[in-house]
Amino acid sequence: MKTTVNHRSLGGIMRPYRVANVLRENETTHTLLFDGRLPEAQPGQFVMAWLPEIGEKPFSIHANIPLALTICDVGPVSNAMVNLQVHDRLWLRGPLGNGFELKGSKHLLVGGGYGAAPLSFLAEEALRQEGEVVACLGAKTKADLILVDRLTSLGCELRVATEDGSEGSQGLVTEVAQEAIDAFQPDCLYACGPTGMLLALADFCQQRGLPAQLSFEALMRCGVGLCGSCELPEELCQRLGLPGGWLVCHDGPVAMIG
Amino acid sequence: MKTTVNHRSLGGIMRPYRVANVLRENETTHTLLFDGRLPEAQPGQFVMAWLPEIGEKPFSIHANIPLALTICDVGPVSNAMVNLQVHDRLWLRGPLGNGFELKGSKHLLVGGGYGAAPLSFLAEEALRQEGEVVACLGAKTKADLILVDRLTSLGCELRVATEDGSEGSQGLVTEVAQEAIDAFQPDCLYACGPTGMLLALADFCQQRGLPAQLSFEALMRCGVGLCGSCELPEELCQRLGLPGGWLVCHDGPVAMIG
Amino acid sequence: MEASLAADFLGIQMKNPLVVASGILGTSASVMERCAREGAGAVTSKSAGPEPRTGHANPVTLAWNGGVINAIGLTNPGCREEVPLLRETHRRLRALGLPLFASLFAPSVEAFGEVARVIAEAEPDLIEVNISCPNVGSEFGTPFSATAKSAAEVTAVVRKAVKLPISIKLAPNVPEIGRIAQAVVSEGADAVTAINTVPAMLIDAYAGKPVLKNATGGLSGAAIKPVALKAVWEIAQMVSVPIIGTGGISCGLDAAEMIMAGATLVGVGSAVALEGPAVFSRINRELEAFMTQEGYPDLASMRGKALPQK
Amino acid sequence: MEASLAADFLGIQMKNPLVVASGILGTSASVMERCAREGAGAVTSKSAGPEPRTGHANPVTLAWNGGVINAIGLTNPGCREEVPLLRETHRRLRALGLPLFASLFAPSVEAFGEVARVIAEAEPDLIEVNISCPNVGSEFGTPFSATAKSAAEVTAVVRKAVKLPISIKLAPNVPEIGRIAQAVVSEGADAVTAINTVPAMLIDAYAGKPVLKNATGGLSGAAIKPVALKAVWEIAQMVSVPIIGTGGISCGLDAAEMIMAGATLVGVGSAVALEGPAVFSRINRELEAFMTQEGYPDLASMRGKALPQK
Ligand SMILES: Cc1cc2nc3c(=O)[nH]c(=O)nc-3n(C[C@H](O)[C@H](O)[C@H](O)COP(=O)(O)OP(=O)(O)OC[C@H]3O[C@@H](n4cnc5c(N)ncnc54)[C@H](O)[C@@H]3O)c2cc1C
Ligand SMILES: Cc1cc2nc3c(=O)[nH]c(=O)nc-3n(C[C@H](O)[C@H](O)[C@H](O)COP(=O)(O)OP(=O)(O)OC[C@H]3O[C@@H](n4cnc5c(N)ncnc54)[C@H](O)[C@@H]3O)c2cc1C
Ligand SMILES: Cc1cc2nc3c(=O)[nH]c(=O)nc-3n(C[C@H](O)[C@H](O)[C@H](O)COP(=O)(O)O)c2cc1C
Ligand SMILES: Cc1cc2nc3c(=O)[nH]c(=O)nc-3n(C[C@H](O)[C@H](O)[C@H](O)COP(=O)(O)O)c2cc1C
Ligand code: FES
Ligand code: FES
Repeated sequence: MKTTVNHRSLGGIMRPYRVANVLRENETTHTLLFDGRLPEAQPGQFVMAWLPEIGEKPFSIHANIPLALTICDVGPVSNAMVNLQVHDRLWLRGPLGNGFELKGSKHLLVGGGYGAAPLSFLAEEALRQEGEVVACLGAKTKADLILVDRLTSLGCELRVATEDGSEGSQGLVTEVAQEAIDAFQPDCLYACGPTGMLLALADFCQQRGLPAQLSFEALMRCGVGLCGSCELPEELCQRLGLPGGWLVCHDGPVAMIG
Repeated sequence: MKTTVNHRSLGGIMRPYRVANVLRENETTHTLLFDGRLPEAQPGQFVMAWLPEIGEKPFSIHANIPLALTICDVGPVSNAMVNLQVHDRLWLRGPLGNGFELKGSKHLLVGGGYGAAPLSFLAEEALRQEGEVVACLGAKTKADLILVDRLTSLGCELRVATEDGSEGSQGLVTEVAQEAIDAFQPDCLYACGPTGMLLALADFCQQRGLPAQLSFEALMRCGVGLCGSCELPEELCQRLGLPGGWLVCHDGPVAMIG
Repeated sequence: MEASLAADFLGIQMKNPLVVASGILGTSASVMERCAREGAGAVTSKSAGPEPRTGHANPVTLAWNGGVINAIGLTNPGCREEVPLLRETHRRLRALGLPLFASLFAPSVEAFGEVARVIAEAEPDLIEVNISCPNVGSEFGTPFSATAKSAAEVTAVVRKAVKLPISIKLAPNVPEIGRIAQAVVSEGADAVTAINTVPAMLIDAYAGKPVLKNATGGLSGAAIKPVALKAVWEIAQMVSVPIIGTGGISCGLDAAEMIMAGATLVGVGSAVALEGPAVFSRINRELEAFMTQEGYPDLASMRGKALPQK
Repeated sequence: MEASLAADFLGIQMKNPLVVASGILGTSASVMERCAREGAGAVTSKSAGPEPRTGHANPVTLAWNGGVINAIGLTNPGCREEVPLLRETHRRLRALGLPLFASLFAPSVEAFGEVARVIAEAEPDLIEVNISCPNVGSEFGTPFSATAKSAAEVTAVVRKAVKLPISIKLAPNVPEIGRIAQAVVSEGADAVTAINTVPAMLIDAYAGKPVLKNATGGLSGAAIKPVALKAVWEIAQMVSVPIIGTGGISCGLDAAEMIMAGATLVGVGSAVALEGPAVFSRINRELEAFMTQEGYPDLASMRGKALPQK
């Protein structure tokens, strides 16, 4: 007759939060600050965010005190969220998934696009623990870069790459990251961004024997490990040395490699 | 969408305990000691005790570390429980109801029959808080008395009454209690026993302006304030100055008088 | 501006929409008066049947996952004994400005009419017809709430027997509760109460036995709120009579959700175990605070808000 | 002596009685293989229908009171795409010594036969016929599990279409699930799976809207265990085929209770959200410890213990 619901929460119920402030990161990306916080969120974890009659999508936690999400307008749901005004409501359930785990004291962070969002939360935590942080950010062009000032002001050493060279080095963020690995000799690499970027980093880290923590994206439906829709394709699991049937929402979003 | 189940528990689910020891108090009354304890039990609270295919009845908590119940064989359910052997199981839900609240430092305890059971728990607590305790116990005859030694060894001053005079004064425990009130000048009276005894004590305390805490019995079914079967009759409520619709399981079993 | 909790139910004016659900403390005038004093908007009496019943033996209620599972088994003094009890209760509630709803049950279609006639002597403000108790199946067979046909038959008989307003209390364990609501309304039900408890049981692994003496019982409380909301939401799309939405309500937000699903009144049962009858004033306080904060001036402005827009 | 968890289900030998419930991670060979490696005794694939379906839009699942409410809406690649997926899954499970149960659904009685014939090409060890999904009502109408008649019709058609063992999956929201079980068994069902989710919905008071995009969904997990136990307990008294008892099982004691209610196998769904597929090995460990401690040498010695003694 015992009830066992004490393991891991089921993601909790949807709770309404109010937008307390909106920061415009660039033309398509806004950071929403809320009037509350989540219970015990770790950098790397995510929430499912809902707008009634519009939809529900996953977003990385950018900060928790106060709670912040950085949302890039790529489609109907994210568009409605980017357009939220101060005092509007957004409903969240979470935190979901695992988080990054800081290893050692020299941390290399690599972000592509809005992948910078969870890394900013992680950088804050790493610096609080008196670690050294080098952050590499990449984007197509200068206008797409986000959180550069935020990461710099936190105290990270920043390295930026744009594909068109409009800011920082010209090229991909993976190249800048490779240079940083050689120069900085980090204890661990933490990355969030497009799958291609993550795979390139995984290969490189595996060659160097550098542990890597890579935050993946996938189509999320339940967000709690029931529906199977966020499974990482088996080929990817094999390539990364992950067990088959790896679920981004439950086992991830952060994959621990090496 | 908020779930509010954080007020007062619903009595919890039935949990099996094992009998660790049986103390024979007298021919019909046994104290069962168990292999566990209840979460945060107060003297005066009770449990609902179940034996599969036999039944479920309320019993006062006699002690909680380890958990003990003192059960008098008066019918089919209590009979089966009195006959439990070491290692047998008994299922309990609780603690239920309110408890006694120690007031001041001079405590007068009055028990009739197995009413001594919760008083022993209360005496323990009062003495732990360095109060002074006088306990009056009553029964038909010497063989019916229980917990005399237990209360004495705890450090209570004991006054005993039997109807046939086979132990202590001859007469009712209410008479001994009245004498004790005059001699001991307690800050509060705590009583458990037959309704007649409780009412007599209530009248006497009201006359003297002495606060009284009286633990009532009633037919219990749900034990959690839903079914109405344990309501104290309205005349009794009026006589005792309790609001109408007073429920022994939810508002009691202890009624605070004066 | 403070929101108003005033409810109009079949022309009966109530201070607030909270109804003490049948079977919850509806056993005496004094305990029903207490619920009234502690904030309920209306009180339903414990279901009364043709003859006195002691109900099932203990255990009759167990906590489950924030809710309760019960098999009280319709303990009641019989409808003839019930009449003076209801009269006295009514007298006291009237003094406090509250209506009395009288619940009844019976083992056969015809007996429903007879019991209703007896109960009507007490002139309650509403007769609630309990055709959905899951705890007497072994004696009475499948509840009449099981099919639209049997539910309608009972309704027709009670409708003929009494002039008072009647509400039919429906069971959740049917494929389409909305169709059953339609059937009872078409036979003259003035209102619908939904839901009764969800048939269920607990087994204790160590005992190897069902825990309730009656083996099976009915689930209520928080665990069933989503089931009750769905039932009311469905019924509200099928009928236009008022609904007493009952099941799992334990806070002001719950009550608001139930009204948004289409309920006119909100029944509260198991939540009474959380803190006693004081639960009614708390729920009212929370509901009023919610309405004031969200700008709902009254219950009508909130009712049915979660229904599909036409 | 250590208790044995070995189960014999329709002649299929299983290492333990735990079955991954349909719709839970049954979407790919790799994820089903994972469940097998993490301790399940059998795996059920996600229900497949005649055509590919994307299912409902998000939100599709919400936590509720230790359980889950979902309206996934039968997302699946369609039965023809499903066959190679099942074949590959079967190959992998066979290597691990596990049977594969293939779930299917269809919008009409005839279509059930057609889908079953397609799925049978993959030669799963059991075909589970889902006639009870509450989440496609707006498209498909009332589930076939609603009445003994429609449930029997589907069974007869599937029975004719395939030689493989079939289990019919029943819904809890019926007045008498035991009678429906009887009807499907009399049409040739080799087993019965009970229960599917309990129709339910959540409303958010602040939004004034249902939270699931589909408005209504099905309740599962801890909140419904007592409903599932009662269903299985009732079915076990009406039929003698094995039962896959499913609903709210999240620990070894739960599994023991389900077997005592009469189940031969135990489905586990929502509890996977608590800790991932590792939940299967934990439940097995707890079940074995319980059996060893309480002196049950095997599952058979425990089965039906809570049923009325004849
Ligand atoms: C764990 C996790 C964390 C996430 N964190 C964030 C975050 O912090 N900030 C954030 O903005 N998004 C984040 N996302 C992605 C976010 O969920 C999607 O951007 C969002 O779902 C888009 O929804 P939509 O309905 O607006 O657009 P959709 O209709 O879902 O997509 C519109 C179009 O954009 C494409 N698209 C979707 N995502 C991207 C993308 N990333 N880049 C380019 N095209 C895309 C789609 O394929 C589609 O063609 C995260 C996703 C996951 C799984
Ligand atoms: C809050 C509370 C605390 C209690 N604490 C204790 C306790 O610590 N120890 C304990 O032994 N009992 C206690 N009781 C009483 C106990 O619940 C009953 O003794 C028990 O229910 C008897 O059950 P039964 O089935 O054995 O007998 P029943 O069949 O219920 O009763 C058999 C007969 O005995 C009569 N009877 C019932 N109770 C008594 C009584 N007290 N004295 C004389 N005759 C009686 C009945 O009227 C009936 O005629 C308590 C009751 C309440 C409400
Ligand atoms: C202990 C108990 C006794 C009940 N007795 C009755 C009854 O006599 N008649 C009736 O119609 N419903 C009865 N019910 C059902 C309730 O009125 C209500 O419909 C159900 O409990 C759901 O509401 P809740 O979740 O707020 O408890 C009873 C419920 C409980 C918990
Ligand atoms: C997310 C989710 C998806 C489901 N999908 C299906 C399905 O496709 N087919 C089916 O027969 N049952 C489906 N079910 C029902 C489960 O198989 C199971 O019967 C129900 O959830 C009760 O078990 P549980 O309490 O262990 O979850 C689904 C349940 C959940 C929670
Ligand atoms: S989103 Fe459902 S399993 Fe990950
Ligand atoms: S025993 Fe049910 S109200 Fe007290």
